[in-house]
Amino acid sequence: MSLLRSVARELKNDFVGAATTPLDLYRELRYTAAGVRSGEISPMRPLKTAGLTLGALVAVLTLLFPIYWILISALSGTGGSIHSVDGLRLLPEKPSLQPFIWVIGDLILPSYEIGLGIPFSDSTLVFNTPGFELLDASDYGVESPSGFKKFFWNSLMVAIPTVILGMCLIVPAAYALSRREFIGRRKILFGYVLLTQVGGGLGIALLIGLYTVFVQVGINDNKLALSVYYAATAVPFNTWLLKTYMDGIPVSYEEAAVVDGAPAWRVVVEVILPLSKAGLATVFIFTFLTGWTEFVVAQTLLGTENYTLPVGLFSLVSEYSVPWARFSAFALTFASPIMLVYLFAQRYIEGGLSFGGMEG
Amino acid sequence: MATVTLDHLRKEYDNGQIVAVDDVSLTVEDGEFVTVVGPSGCGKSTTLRMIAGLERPTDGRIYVGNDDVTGVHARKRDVAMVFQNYALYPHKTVEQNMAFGLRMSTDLSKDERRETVRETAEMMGIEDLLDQKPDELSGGQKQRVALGRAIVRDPDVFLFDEPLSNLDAKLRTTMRTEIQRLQNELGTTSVYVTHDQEEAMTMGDRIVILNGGELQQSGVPKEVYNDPANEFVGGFIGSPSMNFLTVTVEESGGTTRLVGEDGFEYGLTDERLRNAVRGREQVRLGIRPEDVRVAEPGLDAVETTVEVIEPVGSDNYLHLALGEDSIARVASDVEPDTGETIHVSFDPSDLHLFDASDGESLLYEAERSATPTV
Amino acid sequence: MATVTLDHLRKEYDNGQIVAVDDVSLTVEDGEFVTVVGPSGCGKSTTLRMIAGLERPTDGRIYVGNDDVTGVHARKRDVAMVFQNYALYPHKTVEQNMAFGLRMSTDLSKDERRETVRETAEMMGIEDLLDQKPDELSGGQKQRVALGRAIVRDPDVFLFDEPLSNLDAKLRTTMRTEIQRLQNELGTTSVYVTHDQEEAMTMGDRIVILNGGELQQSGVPKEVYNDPANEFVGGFIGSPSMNFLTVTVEESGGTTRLVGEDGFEYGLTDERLRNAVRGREQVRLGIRPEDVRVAEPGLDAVETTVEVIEPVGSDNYLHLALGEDSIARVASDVEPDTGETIHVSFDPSDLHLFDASDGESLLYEAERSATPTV
Amino acid sequence: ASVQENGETTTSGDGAGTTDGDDSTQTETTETGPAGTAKAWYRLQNTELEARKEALSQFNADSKHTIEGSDVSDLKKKTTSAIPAGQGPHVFDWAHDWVGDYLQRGFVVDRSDQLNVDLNTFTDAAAGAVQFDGNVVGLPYAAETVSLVYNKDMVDEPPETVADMKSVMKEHHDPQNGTYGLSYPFDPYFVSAWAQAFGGYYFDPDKDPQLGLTKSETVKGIEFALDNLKPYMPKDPSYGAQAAPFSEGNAAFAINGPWYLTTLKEKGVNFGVASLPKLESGQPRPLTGIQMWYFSKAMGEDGADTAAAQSFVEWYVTNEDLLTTAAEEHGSIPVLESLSGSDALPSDVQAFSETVSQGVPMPTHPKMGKVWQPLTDALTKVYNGDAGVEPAMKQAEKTVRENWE
Amino acid sequence: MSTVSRVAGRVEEVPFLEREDASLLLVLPGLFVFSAFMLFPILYLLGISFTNAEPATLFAGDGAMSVLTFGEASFVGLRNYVTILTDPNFWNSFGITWLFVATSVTLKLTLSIGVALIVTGDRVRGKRLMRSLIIIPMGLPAIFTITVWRGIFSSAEFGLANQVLDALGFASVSWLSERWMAFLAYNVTEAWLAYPFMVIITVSALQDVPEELHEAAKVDGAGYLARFLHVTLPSIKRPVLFAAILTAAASFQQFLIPYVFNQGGPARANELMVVYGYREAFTYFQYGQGAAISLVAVAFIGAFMWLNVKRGKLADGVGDT
Ligand SMILES: Nc1ncnc2c1ncn2[C@@H]1O[C@H](COP(=O)(O)OP(=O)(O)OP(=O)(O)O)[C@@H](O)[C@H]1O
Ligand SMILES: Nc1ncnc2c1ncn2[C@@H]1O[C@H](COP(=O)(O)OP(=O)(O)OP(=O)(O)O)[C@@H](O)[C@H]1O
Ligand SMILES: [Mg+2]
Ligand SMILES: [Mg+2]
Repeated sequence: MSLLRSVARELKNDFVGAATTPLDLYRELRYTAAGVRSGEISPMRPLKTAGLTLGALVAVLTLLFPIYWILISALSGTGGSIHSVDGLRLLPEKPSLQPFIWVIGDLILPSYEIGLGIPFSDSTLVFNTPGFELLDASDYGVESPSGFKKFFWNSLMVAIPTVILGMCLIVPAAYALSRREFIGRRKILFGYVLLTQVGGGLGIALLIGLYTVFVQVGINDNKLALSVYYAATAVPFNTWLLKTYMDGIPVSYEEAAVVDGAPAWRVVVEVILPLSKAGLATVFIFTFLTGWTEFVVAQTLLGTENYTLPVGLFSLVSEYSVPWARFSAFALTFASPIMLVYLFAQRYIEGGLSFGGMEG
Repeated sequence: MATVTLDHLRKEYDNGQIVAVDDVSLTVEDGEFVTVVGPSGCGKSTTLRMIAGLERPTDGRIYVGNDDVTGVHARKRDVAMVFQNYALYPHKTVEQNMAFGLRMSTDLSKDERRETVRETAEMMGIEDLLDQKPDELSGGQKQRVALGRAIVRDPDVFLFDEPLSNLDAKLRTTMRTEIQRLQNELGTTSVYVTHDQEEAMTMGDRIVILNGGELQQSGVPKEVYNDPANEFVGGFIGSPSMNFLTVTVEESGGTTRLVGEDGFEYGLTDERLRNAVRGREQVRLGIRPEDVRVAEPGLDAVETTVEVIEPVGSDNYLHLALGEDSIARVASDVEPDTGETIHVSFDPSDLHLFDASDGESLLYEAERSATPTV
Repeated sequence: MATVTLDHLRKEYDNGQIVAVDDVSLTVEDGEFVTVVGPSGCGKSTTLRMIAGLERPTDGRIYVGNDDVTGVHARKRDVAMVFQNYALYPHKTVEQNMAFGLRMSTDLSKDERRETVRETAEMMGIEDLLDQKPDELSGGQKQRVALGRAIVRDPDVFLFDEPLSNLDAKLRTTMRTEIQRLQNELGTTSVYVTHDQEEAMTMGDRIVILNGGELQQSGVPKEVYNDPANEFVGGFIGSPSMNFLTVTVEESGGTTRLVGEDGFEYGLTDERLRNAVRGREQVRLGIRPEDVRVAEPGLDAVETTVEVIEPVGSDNYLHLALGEDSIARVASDVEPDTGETIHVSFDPSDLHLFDASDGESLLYEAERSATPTV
Repeated sequence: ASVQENGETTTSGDGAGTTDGDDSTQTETTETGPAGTAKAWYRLQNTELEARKEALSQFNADSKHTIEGSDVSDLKKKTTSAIPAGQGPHVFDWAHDWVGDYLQRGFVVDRSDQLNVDLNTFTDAAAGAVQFDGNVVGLPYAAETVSLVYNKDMVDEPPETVADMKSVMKEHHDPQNGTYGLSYPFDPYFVSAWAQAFGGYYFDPDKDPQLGLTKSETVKGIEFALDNLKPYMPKDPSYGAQAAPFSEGNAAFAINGPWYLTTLKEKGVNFGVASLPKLESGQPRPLTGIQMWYFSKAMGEDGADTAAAQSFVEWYVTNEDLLTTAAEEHGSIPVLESLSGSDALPSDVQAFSETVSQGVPMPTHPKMGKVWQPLTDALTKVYNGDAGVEPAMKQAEKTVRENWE
Repeated sequence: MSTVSRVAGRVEEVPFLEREDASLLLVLPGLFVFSAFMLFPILYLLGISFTNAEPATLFAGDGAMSVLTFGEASFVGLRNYVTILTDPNFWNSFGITWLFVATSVTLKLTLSIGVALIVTGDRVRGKRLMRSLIIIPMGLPAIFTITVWRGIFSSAEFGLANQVLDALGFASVSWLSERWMAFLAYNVTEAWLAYPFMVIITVSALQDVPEELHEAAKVDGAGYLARFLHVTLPSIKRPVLFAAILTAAASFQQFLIPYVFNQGGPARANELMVVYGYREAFTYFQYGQGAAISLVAVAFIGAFMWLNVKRGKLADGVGDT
């Protein structure tokens, strides 16, 4: 609970921080300007800052150019294409948000009737919640919007159990590996480091075997089973990552808690976990991403009704034609939550990935 | 409240390759404040951690009160520990930090806990900080909170592991007084580890000196100061350090003379001293800086040159060309020039004599047989 | 070798919201060893870092020798700096650490560098450590290497930022002497920052006291000790601290009396003191612990009770019920009981008087006009 | 049991609700026996999907049976993994080139004895395509092949001969300014028209040798395409790159299939379809694909579900209304004898239909599966100019033979 | 160093959480689930690799269970392995794969460190926002990005890469039909796919470099480049090395890029190991052989990781006691 509250607080701080950034920038500008005018600050300095910032911006934009290019095609009102004969184009042709609207579809919250029986009487209070019509796709000429919302829901239904299960497997293991000495500890650690990457490319032949097993057990086309699979693949890397992070937490906190009379599990819950926040956030994002972006296994195991977003994305592509505008719009919409999450979790992820325990 | 008894405690690390604590026996009386001092790596922390239950002794036993707690888990011992880096939980507020121990080790209700914490916080003068996080506190405030966290639990024993070493000089003196005041008020048995001999001297009812894992001496600070059991203790306690000279004993007829390298000569008249050196070829002579007096040339006076003069405001330290580096602490108005030749003398009762090979005090032995310490 | 001159130096952070250093002017003479002392956050490090070129002053200028180096990059200034945490390159051996500066700032060949490093290492007594990595060294050894790294470059100016604060008490004194010895030998202009006033006093040819970013006083340690410019300096320099009492000035006829709260009364006879307090209602009276003498009841003696007695071996500290917390430093054989009533007296020449509102010394002013410091 | 039973499929939601009322009135399928439920898989473009759903709900409404249709991406992988695991559909919709391979793997079953539809109702090519070794593993409903598409804004009349076409292409080909003569994906399927124009072939189980890659006629055909068409095409032989210029109105011609028309309509290209231009000797003979419903392994046993699946397929492939609509809306080329070549069909479809009649159905033999990849490699190589046609084909032939072993 | 030992050397007692060896129980669930999903398939693959399985045999037989007993495929011993190891294509693929690992890792490292330095620069404003932006590629499914890059590297004049070249005044390039151009295209794409992860790690590492070291070097007279070489690089070496090893393994197993671009072409010249295995298994339907190739690949990558992890002491840096 307090964890949630602290997350909320951090979020608030981030928002405030983000909101005051322009203000700070303005203050700096004013201060520098005043300094330059009075001759205290040589004009080279702000110029150098501006130049370097600009350089960085150019570098970042160059890196992101493919994304921008996708965006152009997503905003194109003419179906878009990544093959454009008409030369390098930096603005979309006949710009239109239609592809995005097609992706999102209607956003209509239907009105519900809520009846509240009043105790000891026969009467019922009836409320009608107002219906919200945020976006009606047909207003924009989109007749049959994509299945994005359904896929999104499916993806959530896969990703959430993946994260929950993954965390349940990873956190205790990471703790034990970081703080306890037991038989095989080093072997397991070593194995985990080895296995962090091996496996991804085992190939599709594997998949058939895997699928057959799933069918045998009767859990194919089951989102939960897929989650279990994802959680399993996420185990080695993330366990190792979290363990490394936990290594960086000073033992004295634990000792203080032990001397304070806390039993082991409370030490973990009250001290280790809150202090591993950054590591947990990183692991959280990585396990989430596992389930969110994986395509091949999901496509093999899931039936049409259970398609997750990546599979849904690829069901847009038919043998010969790619509807680029919609395809791109779909992909970008799909990636946007991750971007947002990262924007806010950035500090933690950068902290969580710092391999605190790795001494050089 | 309870006595703490360490009985031939030994702790080995790395399968016996490192002996951190070697056969230490000690009794801390109920309500006593014992300071443990020694150079870095001498085993102070290890000893303390064994009392806390954070390390398991390789050998020997630990008693709190009448209970043998050697095998008892740290969380079941009713001790509170203050760590060098405070070890305040950074994600909890001051109040939560202080209440944590109560939550874990007592059945108090939430309100009772809050009440208790509030009382202690008032006592420590940190009631305004209760809602803050440790990050937002200054060093001194953190230290107070760390103390408060220990006090609030009202434990049998307080353990302090260099709690002041991260504070700056001024703050350290303030907090020192504060801790003493608290201990007087609460009267809880306390073991206080420090590497600062001044802290150890001023704070402890009794002072325990460790070196290389072994107990060197334990006693009332003043006694230890005046009558160190060996050269190590003599040199370690007191600032500036005791001056040491290796001297040859020359007995001729009824007089005994101690002869040093740089033309140092000192005649022993005191019978006790003469007895102590009798039959020895070499001894180590120890004399505290404040016992070195600048004197007129004369029979007992030793001639030497001033190498450096160091003013510390209240006094001046004269570095003399005697032995390796001898210091005389003189009043701040005694200001010889560098290189000046002066004469110094010392009172026979201020002299310390140590065995030249093993450093044991030649005077302490005699005395100890009469009045055993601990 | 060079003088270092700071000319109305000012440093603002966070776009002027924090003023870390405020209008500091100071000249460090060629070969002089100046210590800068002050409480945490007073701007010591910032000042030092501006001299090193690691921070750029918001205002004011810095000269090394006759050159204005204010806008010169750190790496072009010929200064060497010793950092609090040593800042040794962890992946380089001791030798590489020491040679790095030579590699970067001189054209020496590899062999010459090796030779120079070896010479310096011998001077520092670390020639055996040359092939080790910093991780494998103890605190004292690291400190030596850090010093060696600075020395080997034979810079114009040495800068030290609390280089000893991570060492334990004993080691600190040893290293202190070592640094002094080196500086004597090399005669390089040095600025040494510390928060430990004793270190500042003993080491500095001159001591500079900062508070809140402002220069409070600068002068020879002894002068500063004896004649603090204001209450802050008086209280900061000296250990235990100067005792302060707020007293009312009562002038009646030819006598001037200072009257305090707890029945404290002291008659001023000295003309200089009487002039200083003339026309004032309240002043702050300062007296150093070693100037408080236990006396027989008498005309000038003040009656008070002993609250705590703290033995530090060489002396005893008596905590007296005067003002907030007054301390008398007395010989270790003066041992009144706690609670005992005693009489203390002080010499008029040991008295310090400060303005009750702004803390400026009432005596220093007078003197300064006669002999200006820096 | 299948897990999918729990989840409702896209179409049956509404369908199930409305069936009750209409059931008694509409009983086209007059079979006896219990009502069954069958799964049908297909992979369609967005536009066709609507029509397919429509057809399914129509069938479900008219019949006591229920068909659950799913649009499955990567149908090949899904069928390969699901069918052997017993999770496959009853019927699936794909071109006929899997017939031999899937039959051999046991993924599809012969139902020649149980059929209620006479294969003679289809064109010969179509009827032949659904069979292998005398096994009938499905029923055809459409044909597809590549034909000539021209931009009416750039070309007034579709060229009769390759020579005419070349002169038009020459006129419009100007890559510097982003215009091209021809949009033509260069792979075995698309190129087959020329490769087989002079009597060559890739693979024909009935000929000797079965593999015709190195036959001089085949080589000559490919060389013909390289010499006459490649100079007017973008440099990238891949489908996406080739399709782009024409669909943006920047190429005079395209050679492509009916599926391409959807894109063209979407992008507003003013196009026309014609049969492939003639040669001086020989005639372009493209490989044609027959769209068909396969009888999957799940139909190996008779039962209500199998009956459902079969009745659906039979209904679908013989439903003239449906097929005509498909032809009109999606350029689908009917293979019902009664519709094929009919003047009622739109002109685009007629043009394609004509090309189909010149074409050769793709071989269904499983060995064909191992020909495609080496052949593709060879064509890419010759297109890039890395090798002559003959050596490239030799190499390909060698690889194919090795893989056959 | 002694994180473990210190807590470990500590007292016993009842509840199992406080028992050292019982802590194994905390690790087992993860280990078990992982093994169930990853080790089983590897074993299955191992089984297939000793048979002559192909679709016709592997899926023959009744019931899905028969798939697990390899259908009607028969045991052929090491024949598949022999076939592979004597296939010149395999050795070509082997060589090009390692070359790809070497070049792509170098490229990735250079790119990521460069970008990381840029987005942590002292003088750069808006660093945080830039850092969030540049990780976007991580949120897109790889197959999508690769498809897009396939379009970028189209050999046609209007491929994006060619258009850029054109704008810069260069002639257009047949990217995917020239061996080394295609190889270059793979590398660029691979680097672009991997840089977000590498940049995050490098940025984290950079932020952990003690500022004091930089200052010491500045005072020592070191310029930007010298500081980068003598302070920054050594300080970030280990985390970056670790990331490099991970990403090397990813490069080694890259399938989608060569496959989507040109099936490892032109003419199988750039067929990375996994593509080679895929081609054997799926285009030529030699499941047995495909499995054997996959396993050989796994063995190589395993050995590679093992070596690096051992040599870089990555496993012990953390838990060495
Ligand atoms: N976990 C450990 N493993 C191995 N050796 C250890 C361990 N802990 C302490 N030691 C060794 O035991 C000896 C005593 O250590 P201890 O920490 O008790 O010293 P200390 O007196 O507290 O020193 P300091 O003043 O530096 O804190 C040292 O030599 C140290 O190296
Ligand atoms: N980079 C910075 N940004 C903002 N404020 C700073 C910065 N560096 C120092 N300050 C502020 O400037 C003031 C002086 O800092 P400085 O580090 O010089 O103090 P100090 O005397 O060295 O203290 P200490 O003894 O703790 O080292 C402090 O209030 C500090 O908070
Ligand atoms: Mg310790
Ligand atoms: Mg500082």
